Order: sequence, then structure tokens, then C-alpha cells
Amino acid sequence: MNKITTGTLLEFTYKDTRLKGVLVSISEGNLNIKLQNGYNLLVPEKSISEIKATESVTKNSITEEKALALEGGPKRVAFIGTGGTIASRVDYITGAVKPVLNPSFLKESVSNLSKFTLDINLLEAVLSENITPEDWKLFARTTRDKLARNHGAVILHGTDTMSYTASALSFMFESLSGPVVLIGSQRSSDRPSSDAFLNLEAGLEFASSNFGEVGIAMHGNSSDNSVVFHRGVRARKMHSSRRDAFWSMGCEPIGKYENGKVALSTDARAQSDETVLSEKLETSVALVYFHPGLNAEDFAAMTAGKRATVIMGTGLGHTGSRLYPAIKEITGRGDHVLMTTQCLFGGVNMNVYSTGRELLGIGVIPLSNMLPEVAMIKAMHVLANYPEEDFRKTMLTNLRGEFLDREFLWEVH
Amino acid sequence: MNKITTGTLLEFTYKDTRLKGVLVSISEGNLNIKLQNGYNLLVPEKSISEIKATESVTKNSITEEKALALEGGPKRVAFIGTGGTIASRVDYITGAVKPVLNPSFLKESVSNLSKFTLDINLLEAVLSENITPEDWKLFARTTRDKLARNHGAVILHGTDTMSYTASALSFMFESLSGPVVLIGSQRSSDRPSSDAFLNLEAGLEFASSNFGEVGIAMHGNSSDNSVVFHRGVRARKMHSSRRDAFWSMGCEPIGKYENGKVALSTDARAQSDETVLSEKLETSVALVYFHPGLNAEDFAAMTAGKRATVIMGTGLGHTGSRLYPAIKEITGRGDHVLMTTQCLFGGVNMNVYSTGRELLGIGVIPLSNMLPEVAMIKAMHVLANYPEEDFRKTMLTNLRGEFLDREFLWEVH
Amino acid sequence: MPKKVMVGLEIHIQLGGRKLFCNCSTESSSETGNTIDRKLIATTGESGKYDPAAVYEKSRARSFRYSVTDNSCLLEADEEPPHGINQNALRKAVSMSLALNCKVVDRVAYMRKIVIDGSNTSGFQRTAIIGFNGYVETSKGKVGISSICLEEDSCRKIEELDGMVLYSLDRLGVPLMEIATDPDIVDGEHAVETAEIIGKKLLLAGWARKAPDAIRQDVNFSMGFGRVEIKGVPKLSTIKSAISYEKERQTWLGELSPALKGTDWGRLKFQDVTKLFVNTRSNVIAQNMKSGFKVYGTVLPGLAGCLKSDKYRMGRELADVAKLFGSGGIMHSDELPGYGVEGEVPKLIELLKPGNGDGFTIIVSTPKVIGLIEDSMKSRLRKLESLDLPETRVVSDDGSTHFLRPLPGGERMYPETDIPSIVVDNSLLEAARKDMPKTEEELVRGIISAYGISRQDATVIITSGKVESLRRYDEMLQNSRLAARLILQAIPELEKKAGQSISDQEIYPLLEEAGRRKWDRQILEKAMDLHFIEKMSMGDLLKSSHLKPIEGEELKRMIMELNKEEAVSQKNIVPMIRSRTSRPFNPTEAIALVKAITG
Amino acid sequence: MPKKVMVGLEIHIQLGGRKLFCNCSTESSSETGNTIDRKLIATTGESGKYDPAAVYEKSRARSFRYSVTDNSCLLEADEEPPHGINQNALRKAVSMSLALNCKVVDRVAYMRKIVIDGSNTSGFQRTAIIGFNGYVETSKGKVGISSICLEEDSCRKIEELDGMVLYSLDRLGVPLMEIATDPDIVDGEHAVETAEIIGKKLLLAGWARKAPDAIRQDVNFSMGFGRVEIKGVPKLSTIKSAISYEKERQTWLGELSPALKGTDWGRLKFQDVTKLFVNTRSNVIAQNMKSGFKVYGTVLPGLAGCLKSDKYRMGRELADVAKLFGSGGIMHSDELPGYGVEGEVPKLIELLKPGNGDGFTIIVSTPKVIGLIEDSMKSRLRKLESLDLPETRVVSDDGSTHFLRPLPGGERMYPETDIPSIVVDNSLLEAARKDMPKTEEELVRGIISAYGISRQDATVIITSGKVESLRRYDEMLQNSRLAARLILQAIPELEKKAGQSISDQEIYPLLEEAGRRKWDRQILEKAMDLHFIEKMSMGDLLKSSHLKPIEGEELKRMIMELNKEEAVSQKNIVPMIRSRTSRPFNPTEAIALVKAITG
Repeated sequence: MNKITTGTLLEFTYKDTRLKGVLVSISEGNLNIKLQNGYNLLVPEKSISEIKATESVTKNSITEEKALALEGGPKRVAFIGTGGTIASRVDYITGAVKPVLNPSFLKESVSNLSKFTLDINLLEAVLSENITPEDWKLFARTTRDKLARNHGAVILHGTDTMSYTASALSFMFESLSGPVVLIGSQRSSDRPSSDAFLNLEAGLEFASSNFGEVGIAMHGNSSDNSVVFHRGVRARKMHSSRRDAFWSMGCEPIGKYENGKVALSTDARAQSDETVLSEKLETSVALVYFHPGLNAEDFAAMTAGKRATVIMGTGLGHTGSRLYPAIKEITGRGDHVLMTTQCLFGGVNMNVYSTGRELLGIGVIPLSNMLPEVAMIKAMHVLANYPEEDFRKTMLTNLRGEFLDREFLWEVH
Repeated sequence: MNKITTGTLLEFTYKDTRLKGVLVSISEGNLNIKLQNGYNLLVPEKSISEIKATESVTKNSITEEKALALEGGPKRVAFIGTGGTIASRVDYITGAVKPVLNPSFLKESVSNLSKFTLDINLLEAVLSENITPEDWKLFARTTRDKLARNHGAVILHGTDTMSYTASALSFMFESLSGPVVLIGSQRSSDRPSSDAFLNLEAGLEFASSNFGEVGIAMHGNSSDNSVVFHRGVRARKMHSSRRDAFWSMGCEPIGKYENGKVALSTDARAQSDETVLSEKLETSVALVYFHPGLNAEDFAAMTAGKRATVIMGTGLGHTGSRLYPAIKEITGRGDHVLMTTQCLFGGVNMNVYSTGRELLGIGVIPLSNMLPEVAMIKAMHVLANYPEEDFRKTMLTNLRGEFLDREFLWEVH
Repeated sequence: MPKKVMVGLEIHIQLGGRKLFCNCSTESSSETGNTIDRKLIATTGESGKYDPAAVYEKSRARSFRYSVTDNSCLLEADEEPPHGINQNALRKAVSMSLALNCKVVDRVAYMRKIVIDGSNTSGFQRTAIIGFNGYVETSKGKVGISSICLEEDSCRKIEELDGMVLYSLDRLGVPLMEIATDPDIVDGEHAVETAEIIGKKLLLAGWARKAPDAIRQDVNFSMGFGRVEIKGVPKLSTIKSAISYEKERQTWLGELSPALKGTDWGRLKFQDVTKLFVNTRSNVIAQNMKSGFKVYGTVLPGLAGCLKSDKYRMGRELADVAKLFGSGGIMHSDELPGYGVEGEVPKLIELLKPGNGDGFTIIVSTPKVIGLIEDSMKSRLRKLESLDLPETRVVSDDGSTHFLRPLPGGERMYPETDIPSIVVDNSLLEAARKDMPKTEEELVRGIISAYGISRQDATVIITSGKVESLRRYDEMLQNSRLAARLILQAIPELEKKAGQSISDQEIYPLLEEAGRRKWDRQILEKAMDLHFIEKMSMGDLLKSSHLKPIEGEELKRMIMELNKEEAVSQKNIVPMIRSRTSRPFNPTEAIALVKAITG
Repeated sequence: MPKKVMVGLEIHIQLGGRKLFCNCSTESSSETGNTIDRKLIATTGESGKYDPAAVYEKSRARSFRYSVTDNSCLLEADEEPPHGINQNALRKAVSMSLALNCKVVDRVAYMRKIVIDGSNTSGFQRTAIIGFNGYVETSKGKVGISSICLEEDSCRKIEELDGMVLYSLDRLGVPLMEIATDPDIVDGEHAVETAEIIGKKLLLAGWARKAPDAIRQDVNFSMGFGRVEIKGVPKLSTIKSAISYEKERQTWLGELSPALKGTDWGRLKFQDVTKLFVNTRSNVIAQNMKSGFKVYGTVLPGLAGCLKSDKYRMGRELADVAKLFGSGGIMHSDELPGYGVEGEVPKLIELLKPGNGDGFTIIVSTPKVIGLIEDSMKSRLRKLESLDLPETRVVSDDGSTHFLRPLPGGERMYPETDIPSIVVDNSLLEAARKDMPKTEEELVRGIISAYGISRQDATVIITSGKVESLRRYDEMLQNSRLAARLILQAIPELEKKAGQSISDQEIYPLLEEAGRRKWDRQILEKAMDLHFIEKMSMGDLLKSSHLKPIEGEELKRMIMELNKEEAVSQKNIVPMIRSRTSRPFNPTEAIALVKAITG
């Protein structure tokens, strides 16, 4: 059996039936055979007999040259791959996913591709859930280098941690010569219904627009008719599977692509003459989700040795008083405790209730309506790039739009 | 100075001006004096002179008898106070908040109060952020006792951790002879605009309706025209300050109070003949928020010694592979790792990506669309009340509506 | 020479209950009013090639609008992965495989079959082989069953607008059992017989949805020029006429093809001839022109006399193409002058200059699609010329078949990785074996013994597919005779009276109340009347005095009073009470009372 | 005997810029279309008693609808706590306190003042004392300044519907400086003078919003019968007439009151008299009846001849009450027959049976509120009888004043705990001192030296409150003369041409572009014309060739060509070019070119 290699056309008997098909794979004692009618059959190895290997079929796996550029129209956009569904193609035999090496196949499915000249850098693909702060630095450096030669950049990224990367890049780039657009997809690109195509189409348009922000371009609703651009420091993945999983939290997206046109909010930051990158990050930052079952020992264990701790508190920014000694311990040793709200919408305001006032009294820094994850990443950035004595002030300064000046009254349901 | 007690009418000179007012309090060297025009003046002790204490004014603080019952119409509802904004009154001189002792004052502001006979039990007030699983047991026992003599119960509760309590009570009550309605308010009841009054009005109506669930009755939108009833195990506080802070996550509320009438969804569980309480809880459960900065050591510290760990994973239920050894360690020693999604909307589905399949392979239990906080509380309940070998099965069984059978397509913005 | 006719059937049966990959009901009672708009992009198949059906669909560049219904969720909207497979549906598919003598797979592996006509929001249909290599006995010998698949049904098309197709999500995801026979069927009658045998098994099992389109057939036809798939044959009788139509069509195409060989199809070239029709007397053309359409004409090289003659119908072949691009059809030289087009004909000839043997045609269309129509007609003519006939066709009510799209290739199928493969273990096989569709005789005997009703009633219930209803009714009412009576008599009468059919879903709430309140037949039938005829709400109904039976003392009093007006007897008492009140009463009790009163 | 008249003023000035407790602009350009509906519940005050104004409002049981505007956020919707205090506004309030010789508090402590007429979504107004015990010099001596508060402005009322008041959120939260004088003012003229002195300080500072209602006065009047607060006096001239109206009113009430003592007001009892009016010739009554209203009548005990005579106007006092409950007013015995009510009068008398000295009245109203009206009228008559006159009144354009509601008590104020107290430290005091409103002469000199414009221009700019505009324009254009020209000439001309006023907000984008592109006067004024008169969008404008100046070679070529048509001269060249093109050019350059060409 083991002599037969995948890709071989087999004839065999299974349940008294003579069948013919290509061997796709063998795993856990089952042969995966693609029959001539297109169906795959999973056949226990032990239950087939009279196997005849007739011919070896050329393996249909995707073999392609790694491309460095894709010539097209005059708009120059950097095309950076980091992995994720959107930067992958499916192997139609096994259903397995492989990284894209040459985006030229997109010409067929992304209608505006020919308007652009792509400057391609496909980094080693990494699943977005495996991304760490070290990866952010690589993405940032790559982006900076590419921006020197292109108007803007699209970064293909897995959606799982895309908002974290967007926040990180937002802070790391002190200024940008053009837009940096993270694009993901929630439906893999093997599907005719994939959101990847429209997201790419829109992402390229955003990346060639005139502004200088890091953000996320994804579907604005469940239909294939608009893509919105979320500011990196206000975006959050709020649904595990929908196309419109990303929301601008508490505000409108700053850009919209519809009917082939980009509309940018007046809020969008202007591009700068040059791109300035501060890539240092202090990763010793904890993010603590407060809840009724969290006791002081748990809290101490989670925050031990951390330079800063971001608490996702309840309501307007509270924790049980049982944590106060541990919090005092942290602020007492000169490390920082920052307060955000697990509600995600609205801000903390620690003047309203006594609990809040007590926490302020023991040195907790209230981060208004900054998102918890964004606060964690901002702390990494500020700890590494600003003088220690400016930490509080810098955390409370609106560097990249991470604070909302105003929250409008929208209807929730 | 210290001889003058609060509540004394003073005449004094401040900045060459002769003023008259009642001493409200002294703190941090400032006298807080209520002038005759109603304004409070904060006056540094050192800058006033020629003080004359003219008369002692009766302190206007609220003094009231603790009530045990409030007779009214034929509908009997238990009225249980646990603390929180809604169960408190403001001291109009200091602005400080005191627990309600006698709800009769509500007659003026809650229009339907006279329809009900309230069976009152005001527990010692506790700020909701300080509530722990021990408190849940007290609430549950009190509720069970009261349900024996009343149709249903309203529980006044702070909004910060109200959804946790609602989840906990949902699981602890195996069956209910009537509804258990948690009510909170986002605007304190000293304000004419407080949401407390309508929430109470609606809460009493829900509590006298015919069904048997634990849930939360709060405003359904920003207007004072409807209150909705969220199933306890699907509710989450999603805004730190709005009236409609609570959302039914991924589903419709199961009840609505509008124009004086309650409408219940056909989904609402029927009441039982008797109330059965399983109050045991295993509190050794961790809730871990996964993010790119979380490393294996952090994870190990957070989960050390825990019987179960609920991960708020990314997307469809993923974590970085750097955590796999630690996860394996936990499942290997016979403890449990459960997966939920930090997206909060949508569910985990760990068959879609290889990461999910690997996590399943090392024993992680995928909790579909159960909310992370609810999963944590359910694990506390299941660990304490079910045989160890049934843990997985029970966690995956829809006990109280914590799993959504279906998620409809709603528009997000 | 055409070879022997070979016919295979694909029978699709919708299973009722829950959908295949989510918890939505297979039945819908309303639309939510929400819609979503989508596009589908042809993706390359496994070999990096595009599927011909997909390329064809792509050329039509349509967008799709889906109406969201109450029996759809994020899955139907293609917004979440499948929840897992419906175990009931799987068991039924295994049962059916066993009943049709099939081998059952050891592992069920779902596949994605690319379909980009919008009928699946995902752009593919999920399908898996459950059984293979079975057979069914017919009067003309065994007909092989090549496969039994369990797949998700597609969206229901509501209407086709300009460049946009509107679908409903209600049908998407309904479990669909696809039973494909080998091409062992020899003629139309045999096809009908085979379909009937398979259909009856399902009908008797009571698994199919109770809906008009719950069973649909596709017919695979070949006589040597390649396989033609005739989609969506609704009635058994149409199978026969479709087969004979297709046989006739392929026969004349076979005769005609040598004559067409070598024709320069490049000469088929549409030009705008609208100006000739400014004052046309053809109403249809005039109206279309008013709506902004244009008239195009072209020579049809070498097709004079083949378009519509005693033997040949090439006109239809071309009209099929035109219709797919939103045109009403064509008017060609074999039928002109006609349709009000008269004076224009000489001018058309002058303009188009058809040569000897050439035909010509006009068509009403738009600049946007006329190029696509031209390309499609040429490519179609090339295929017909070389008798390369495989394609997907659709059937009309009269049995005529029409070109729909190229046959999809094997390219279009690849593994569904979101659904782990399912092991068909012994417990599933055993459950399926227990559940295997029974023969009519087995069923009748089972019903008689389970519900204690007559053989005749049992047979009617079985053949009308009401076994499941009987079970549910009995469960609710705890009264099998009453349940049978409802099915056989009360409900049909009610439907007649109401002038519309009444579904089980609609009647369940009443039956539940009847069971809970232990209503007898009279009260229940009265309640049904009030609810379905008088349209009284359930709430009002339960409070209504109409349903309070007259009995005991009250009944006695009424009889006594009636007796004052006219002497009561055991014979006249029932109609007398009926004329006095509409409330229910027990006739036996009334007669007994009369007996007691009159002594 | 009435005592000496004592008048105090409360001057409210809206400050422009950002709102007091959030980051919203004080200016709104649109409504969002969203609304929220709210109710307000009277809560007990600090002593557990209800505030009389609150109890009164409660009796009206209205609900409130708020129209959400682009300059409102969750705070205005009462959906989040204050963000903190607007430091600019605070500094200005401190400055003003210093300018009016006030003591400044050491700590600013915000209070909540209960207001439940819906004008604050929270049900209270946030207010804090900033300064106290100051004074201002007037021609009739010092007038004390009792306090300067910095508060949030209330909602703007749009309309009052049946039982529902519609407000806009645009004004809510605008910083409002409230300057209250002691009751040192002796008469109407003195009141106007005092208001003018204080108003001018603010106007010169340029802090007030540029809006018609940016400054509002309340007048506190007393002559021994208690304090009457006359709200919302818009113009200075009205202050005088309101004071004289109120003085007259209290005088005749004082005369009348002994005669009213002991009247049995309980006899005031409305009954439905609609049937008498079925065929009425009064249009207003007929129309109201058609809309479903009813007519009610009552005796007015002892009020015959006091309702509307040479001296007394008790009718108005009662009509004020009726109007507050949505009724148009009353028709009473001192004015009947009249208003088309004639034939009904004898029948009314017959029905109501007024005794000797009794008057009577009719009113159009509804069963829902007539009881409330009756109660309110009785309670009001009791107060008037005993000369218990303190109340809040509102002023009409003609200076007449009308009952609005009881005066609020001290009950209604308690600490705002959401805002920590703010220490007024030295840096704030210093900044405030620097920022103190200057005298006109100081200002003029400052403007001249800062912008190098003429004294005359500077004076006009200062007195028209355009200093801030000048600063911003200059900042954008980097050209102070051009900035001044815009204010003094170009914009007023443009406004005249456009037939509407043009706000700074509207003109800023243009000025920003002008500054960035270094436009000269011609181009800028051309652009303003295109944008505001021709309504060209900013985008189109910037691309427009109209704005490209003709200069250098192009200008030279044009002059040469014009010269061919008609001899050009330094005198005629400018109009000649103007007649040829609408593009801007520099006349000096053109003249110089002519000089060079014609030599």
C-alpha cells in the first residue's frame, strides 16, 4: 500500500464495487480517493482490495513563481502578505490552504487590479493567532520600506488578530506618507462567495487615496456592496464569522468604498511628507479581565513583574475592593495600572462612583473610552518610546485617535 | 472649628463677605457649606473668619423604618435589594448615596406600584463590583425562600456585574416557580431622568408574568418607552453608561414591556411547580483573555491549579500555538480547557481552521456561541453539581438557553 | 447512426424537519423583509481551470439578492460555518441506501460543488455520497442505483430582474436526498416506472416535505452524442414527454449536422436595424422599442429552411440562447413575414444581404448584451454542427426542453473542510436499518396494530403520506381514532369549507390544547370550525363559551324546555338541540336523557 | 401700601466654542433625524419634600421628545457623565468675575438644579458659583453683583404638542454665564443701563455666541408682595416695559385684594356646556368643537367687573392658567356677548346661575385637563387674594407678563457628584486676569497694534463683536488687512448679494484654502462669489479655471489683443479686461503692462 504515492490513479474493489479514482492522501488508516465524478471517498485502508495503480496523474497542486511585482496602472501600491485566509489559495484536492505566492491570479476576480502596479513582498505566512509583537515589528519595517517607493500599502492579514496589528502599527508609525490598509477575509478565497475579492478591490482604492492612517478595510454589512475603513485604534472584531465582523467601536468608520468610489471622513489624518517609525515595544504588559470570580491571588499572579497592567473593569471602570492591595502594590513599586471597561462601548469615568474614586486614589489611570486591547498596545509603545515620567500624560494624550472626543447617540438594535 | 457639628447654621466671613449657610461636611481642610440660595460652597477652613454658629438645623438625612412588606394589589412579588444605584437614595445635601430601606417612597414615581403587594427583603447592600460567588448563593437562597410565598421576584442589583449574577442564578435554579427579574439603573434615582422608575415598573410586570426564567429588565433603547427582558445567560453589559447598556447577545430579548403591557416570546421557559436550587459552585475556574502579547508563562500563571479554564480565544476559537504545551498540561492532568470567542458575537467553530482542529486534538472543549463569562459561571456550576465524567457532555448541553440554536442575520449598524 | 437511447434518473427528495446543517425549520412562514445583495466570483477549480458552467455564468455577470426568511440563519446567509450535520436526515439517507440495496460508505465526506448561478449563497452546494452501487427491481429488469447523496437544497428563485436575480433563502439548506440511477432505463415508460418505485418508497416512509416541489427529477439522456441533463422535471408524466422530445431533437440534429459542416459561423454578426422598425406594425417590437430596447439583425449562414421546417427546429436552439440573456426570443426568416413584421422584410434582406441558403433573424435586445448573445449563438452553432451535445437543459410543462447552460465538469468539486468526516458506525447503521422504508403491506399492518384503526383507513393514511401526521395527532390527542378521523374526514371537510389547505403547523396548537383539555370530538371539531372558518384567535377561542359543552343538568333542562315546545323523542332530540345551540353536546347523553325523561 | 420697587437682573450670556461638559461645538449645522422620548419624574428634594415648581410640572404630566443634532453627544442625551469642564469657559467666567469686582471662589463645586419642564434631559441644570459679592458702577450708584455662575444652557423648545414638548439638543450644554445683580436697581431705565454696562463688557470681549438669543435677561421684580421672576426678556427695551407692566399689575392687585378676601373659590366649578354651542356663530368655538374639544363654563365667584375693567384684569390672570394647559384662553362675562358668542349668553346665565357680583367664563378644553385647569385657577385665585405673588412669569413682545409656573425653591439644588470640585489656582487666576475684558479704548489700541489697521476699522470691528473673527481670519490668511477688509466690506457685501448671513463656520474652509494657496484679494473674493452666490462646491471651486489668475505672458497677450480692437490705455485697460474675462488679474500688473506696451 505504502508504495502507492498520492496523485496515482487507482482501480480498486471496495464493498464489492470496482471503483476508480486518484489517491489524494492517506491519513489515520483511511485513503482519501477522488472519484471520477468529483466526489472524494474516505476508504478505510483495510476494507479495500484488488488495488491496481494504473497511471500517475500530474499532481494538480498549485505551482507558481513567487512574484515581486505586478505591473498595471500608474497607482503604485505595496502589496504585503503576512498570511491569513485572504493571502492563501486552496488546494482543491485536499481542501488544504497554501499561501499565495503570486497575486496575478487575482486579475480574474479583483475587477480593478489593472489600475495598480503592485510592489509585492510576501512575508513568511503566519496564522494570525500566532502573531506576536515581534511580528508587528517585521510588518512595520516592511511597510516603512515599501512606503518609500509606493503611495500606500495593503497588508493581507488573518482576521483573528488583525485589529491588534492595526493598533500596533498605528502607534508605531509616528507619521505616514500614505495609507496602510489591512485587509482580511472571513470567507476563504476558494469560495465564489468570498469577501476577499471586494475587500481587496476596496483595499487597493483606499491604499491609493490621500491620507495617512493605519486601518482595516472590510465589509460594512453582509452585502457585497460596500467596504468600510476602520481606524486601527478603534477597530475590533465583533463577530467570529460574519463578513462585517469588524466594527468601529463607538464611532463611524473613517472611510467607505461604494460603487467604485472612496469617500473619506474629514476626520481622516492627512498623510505626512515622510514615514517615521518608532518600532520599540515593551511587551511586559498584562491585560486583565476583571470578573466576580477573580480573586486577589489570581490578579497578583497575572500582573507579577509587569511594567503595566490594563484592567478590563466593569461598568465605568471598577474592580472589587479585594484587588486594591494588589493594585496598590503595583503602583507603589512604580509600575502602572490602567483602567478600561469590559463593556467595550462607552468609557470609564471614575468620578461617578466611590469605587472609581478610590481606585483613582490608589493611582489607577482612567483611560476614558480607549479600547482595552488598544490600551495594552499603547502601553507597550509608550513604555518603550517615551520617558518614564511622561507615561501617564502620554497615555492620556490622544496620539492616534484612540480616544473618542465624542460619542454620538446611535441606536443599538 | 471642630466643635461645630454638621447640620449647624453658620454665619461667617469669607473674602470680605458675610455669608450664611448650613455646614454640610468638612473634608481635606474644606468646609462644605450649603448657602441659603441652594448652592454649596467649598471654603478652605483657613480662609474664613468670624464664625458664628446660630442654630442647629435638623439634619435632613433620610430616616425611615425598614419595611418588610408594602401592601397593594393582589399580585405578590418579592422585592429583594442587594445594593446598586437602583436600590439607593441620594442624600441631597452631600450627594452621597444610601441604601433604600423602605420602598414606599417609590409610590410617587413608579406608576403601577399599587397593583402589587411587595414582600420585601433588603439584604445588606453591596456594590456590584464587590459581588463574589458567595453572594450569588445568598441571593439564590433568598430568592428561593421568597418564591415560596410570591409569584415572582425582582432583585435590585448594581449594573456592573448584573449579568454575572443573572447567569449564576440561571444555572443555580434548576427550575423556577416564577420569574426572577434583576433590575438595575444606569442613572441614579435622584435624577428626574432616572431609568430606575420605568425599569422598576416593568420589572414588577415581568415578575408577575407567567414564565420561569432568570433575566435582566432594562431599557431597550435610549427612550423611556420600552423595557426589555434579557435572558440571564445571554445578557451582557455592552455600554458603560447608556440606559440600554444591556444587550441580548446574538438574539432578541425574550420579553418586552411597552405601553403598560408585557409581551413574552414563545421562547420563554414555562414556570415549574416548584423552585429547585442547586447552589453549589466550584470557584476554581479561570477566565483567560487571549491576545498577541500573552505568552505561555502568563497563561500558566493564570491557570495554575484551576479546575477549569475558559479561554476567550480569537475568531472562531483560536490561540497561538505557543500555548499548546500549557493547555496540554491542563487537559493532561484532568482539568478542563473551554473555548469561547472574544468577538462575543458569533460562535467558535474549531473545524474550520487547522488551529482549531489542533486545539480540539489536545482536548479543548469548544463552546459554540456561549458567552465567555457565562461559560465561566456554567463551569463553576457544572463542576460542583455534576459527576466529573459528565463535565464535557453537560457543558455542551443547552441547560438554560446559554447556547443559541440559531443566529439570525441582523444588521449591525 | 444514433445509438441506443440510454436514460438515467436523478431523483431529488426534500426531507422535512430541520435543515441539513443548522437548526432552522424546513418550513417558512414569513420573510423578514431584510435582503442581502451578493456577487459570486468564478474561482478556478482544482486543476487551476475554470469550470465551463462557471465561465458561462460569469459571462452573464449577474448579481443576486436574497430575501431573508424566518427559517434562515447566518448559515444560509453564508455568514457562518455549518453547525454539524442533521443526524435524522443522515439516518434517513442511510436507511434509503439500505432500502435500495446500496453499499453504505464508511465515512461521510462532504464536498463543495461549485454553483455560481446564485442559487447557493456560498457559491457551492454541499453534498456527500452516502450509498453507492445499489439497484431497484423493475418490470424491465434491474436498474442500478449509482449513488445516493445527501445534499443541501438551493435557494428558491423568486424572479429575475435586469442583471439581478432575486432568491428566497427559505429553501436553502433543506436536506435533499439525491438518488441517481445508472443509465439502465430504456425508454420513457421505464423511466416513469423506475421513478414511481423509488418515489413510493419515500412517500410511504413519510419523510418527504409536504410541499408541491418536494420531489423533483432530473433526466439524463444520451443516444450517442453525449449526456444531456434535463433539469427539474416536476411530474412523472413530463418525464416521458421530455424523453421523447429530446430523442426527436437529437435525431434531427444528427440528420442535419453533415449539412452544416464547414459553415462560416463568423458571418453571424448582429447589426442595429432599429431604424427599419420606427413605424413597425409589430406590437411586441414597438413596445420593446418604447422601453428603450433596440432591434438587431443578422444573417444566419446556411440556415435557411432549417430554422423551422417539417423536420428541423434550429430557430428554437437560437431562441434558447437569446432568452438566457433576457431577450424574448428571435424572429427568423423561416417565419417572416409574420408577427406583424411585413414591410420591413425586404428592407432587412437588402440590409443584411443573406446569401444563397442563408437565413436571417432579428432580435430585440440592448447594446450591453447583444455581443454576448452573438458569441453564445456562434459557440452553440459550432457545438451543434459537430454534434457535441452535452449540456444542461430545462424542461417546459409541455415536455419540450431548452438549453440552460453547459454541463458542469468534475472541476467543480472539492472537499468541504468545515465539516469533519462522519464515521458511519454500527449504531447509526442499526438505527437506519430499523428505520428502513417499509413496504406498503408492512406499513399497513404496523399502523393497524399501533393505532387500532381499520385496514382501509390505514391504507388511505399511508398512501396519502399522512403517517407522521397520524403519529403526531395521536401523541397530542391521546386518541388514535380521533386522530384518524381528523385526517380522513374532519380536516378534508374543513379544508373544503375554508377553500384552502390547512397545514399541520397550523393545526398543532389546537390539537395541543385539545389534548391538554381532553376535548371530545364535538368540541374539537367545533373549535376547528371557529378557528379556521370563523377566524377566531386561539386566545379568544379558549375563552369562548361556544366550546363549553352542554351536559348534565344544563342539558337536561334544555331537553325539558324543548319538550314543552314539541314532544322530544330519541330520534328528533339531536337535531332539535342543534337548532337551539351551537355549543357542543354529547348526542348519546342527550338520547339517554330523553329516554329517562320520556320514560 | 405697596413698598418701593426693587429690581434685580439676571443676565445670561452664551459663550461660543465648545460646550461646557463635552467636546461638542456650541454651533449646530444639522439635525440627525433621530429623536429620543423621555419622561421626567419629580424626585423629592434634599429635605424629602417636592419642589413646588416640580409638583406643578408633574401635574401637567407631559412627555418630552428630543431632536438629536450634530452638535450633541451622549452627554446631551443624558447617557454619560460629564467629560470634565471646559477650561476656556471657566477662565472666561473667572475673568468676568474679576472684571465685575467679584470675589472668586477657591473651589468650583457644581450643583444640580432640578428642572423638570424637560428643558434639561437630565432633569437638572448643572451650575456652579464662580464669583460673588461684586459690583458695577452706574449713573445711579453701585449695583451689587450677587453672583456669577457658569452653567449649562438648556434645550431649545421647538414646539409644544398635545401632552408632548419637542426640544432640540443643539443648545443644551452651551456654556452660560449667569450674572445676577442685587435688587439695587430702582427703575426701568436703571435696569436698562445696568444691563447695557454688563452686556458691553461681554460684547467687547467677543466671548458671546454669535446668535440672536446669545444674551437673555431675567428680571426680578418686587414691590412688597414677593419676588416675581420675569424670564427670558430678549431685548433691552422690553426690560423697561416689562417692569412698568408688572408694577401696574401688582398695584391693581393690591387694590383689589381686600375686596376678594373671603370669597368661596370652591364655587368655581367647570361644567360641560357644549350643548349650548351646537349652532354657535363663534368661529373659533365651532372649529374647536369640530376638532373634538368641548366647551366648559363656570361661575367666577365675586369677579364680576374685575375681569376686564378700566383698572382690573383678572381675566388675564385666569387666561394665563388656561393657556398653560393647551387651551386658547377664556371668554368671560366682562367681554360677553362678543367674539360671536351672543345668543348663548342668556342660556349660559340660566345654566351657571351666577349670583350677585359673580362673573362667569367659558373655556374650550378636554375632559382630560379641565379638572387640572379648575384646580389651578382656584389655587391661583387664592394666592392673588392673599397677595402671595411670588412666581415665575414670562414676557411677551409687548412687555406684558404672564404666569409661567411657581417659583422654584431651594429644595431643588444638590451637589453634582459626577464632577470633582475644581481648585481655582493661581495659574487659572493669572490667565483669567490676562484675559479680563478690556475697555473699548484698550481694545482699539490692542487691535491697531496687533493688526496694523486703522482706528476707525478697529472700532467698528470691536463694537460689532468681530475681534475673534479678525484673529481667526488673520491666522488663516496671514494678511491682516485682507482679514479686516473681509469683515468690514467683502463679507457684508456678499451677504447682501446672497440675501442671507454667512457664518464664520461656512467661510473658514475657503479661508483655509486661500491661506494655503496664498490667494490675493481678487482671487479670494472671486472664490467667495463662486462658492456663496454661484453655489459651486469647494471641490469644484479648487479645480475651477475661474480662479487661475491671468498674469505674466498670458496677461500681456490679452492686452495686445485688446489693443488690436481698441487702443488700450492705463485708464481703460482694467474695465476692458474685466469685460473679456471673469478670471482674476492684478490691475496694477495690467496697468504696468499697458505702460510698457504703449511705451
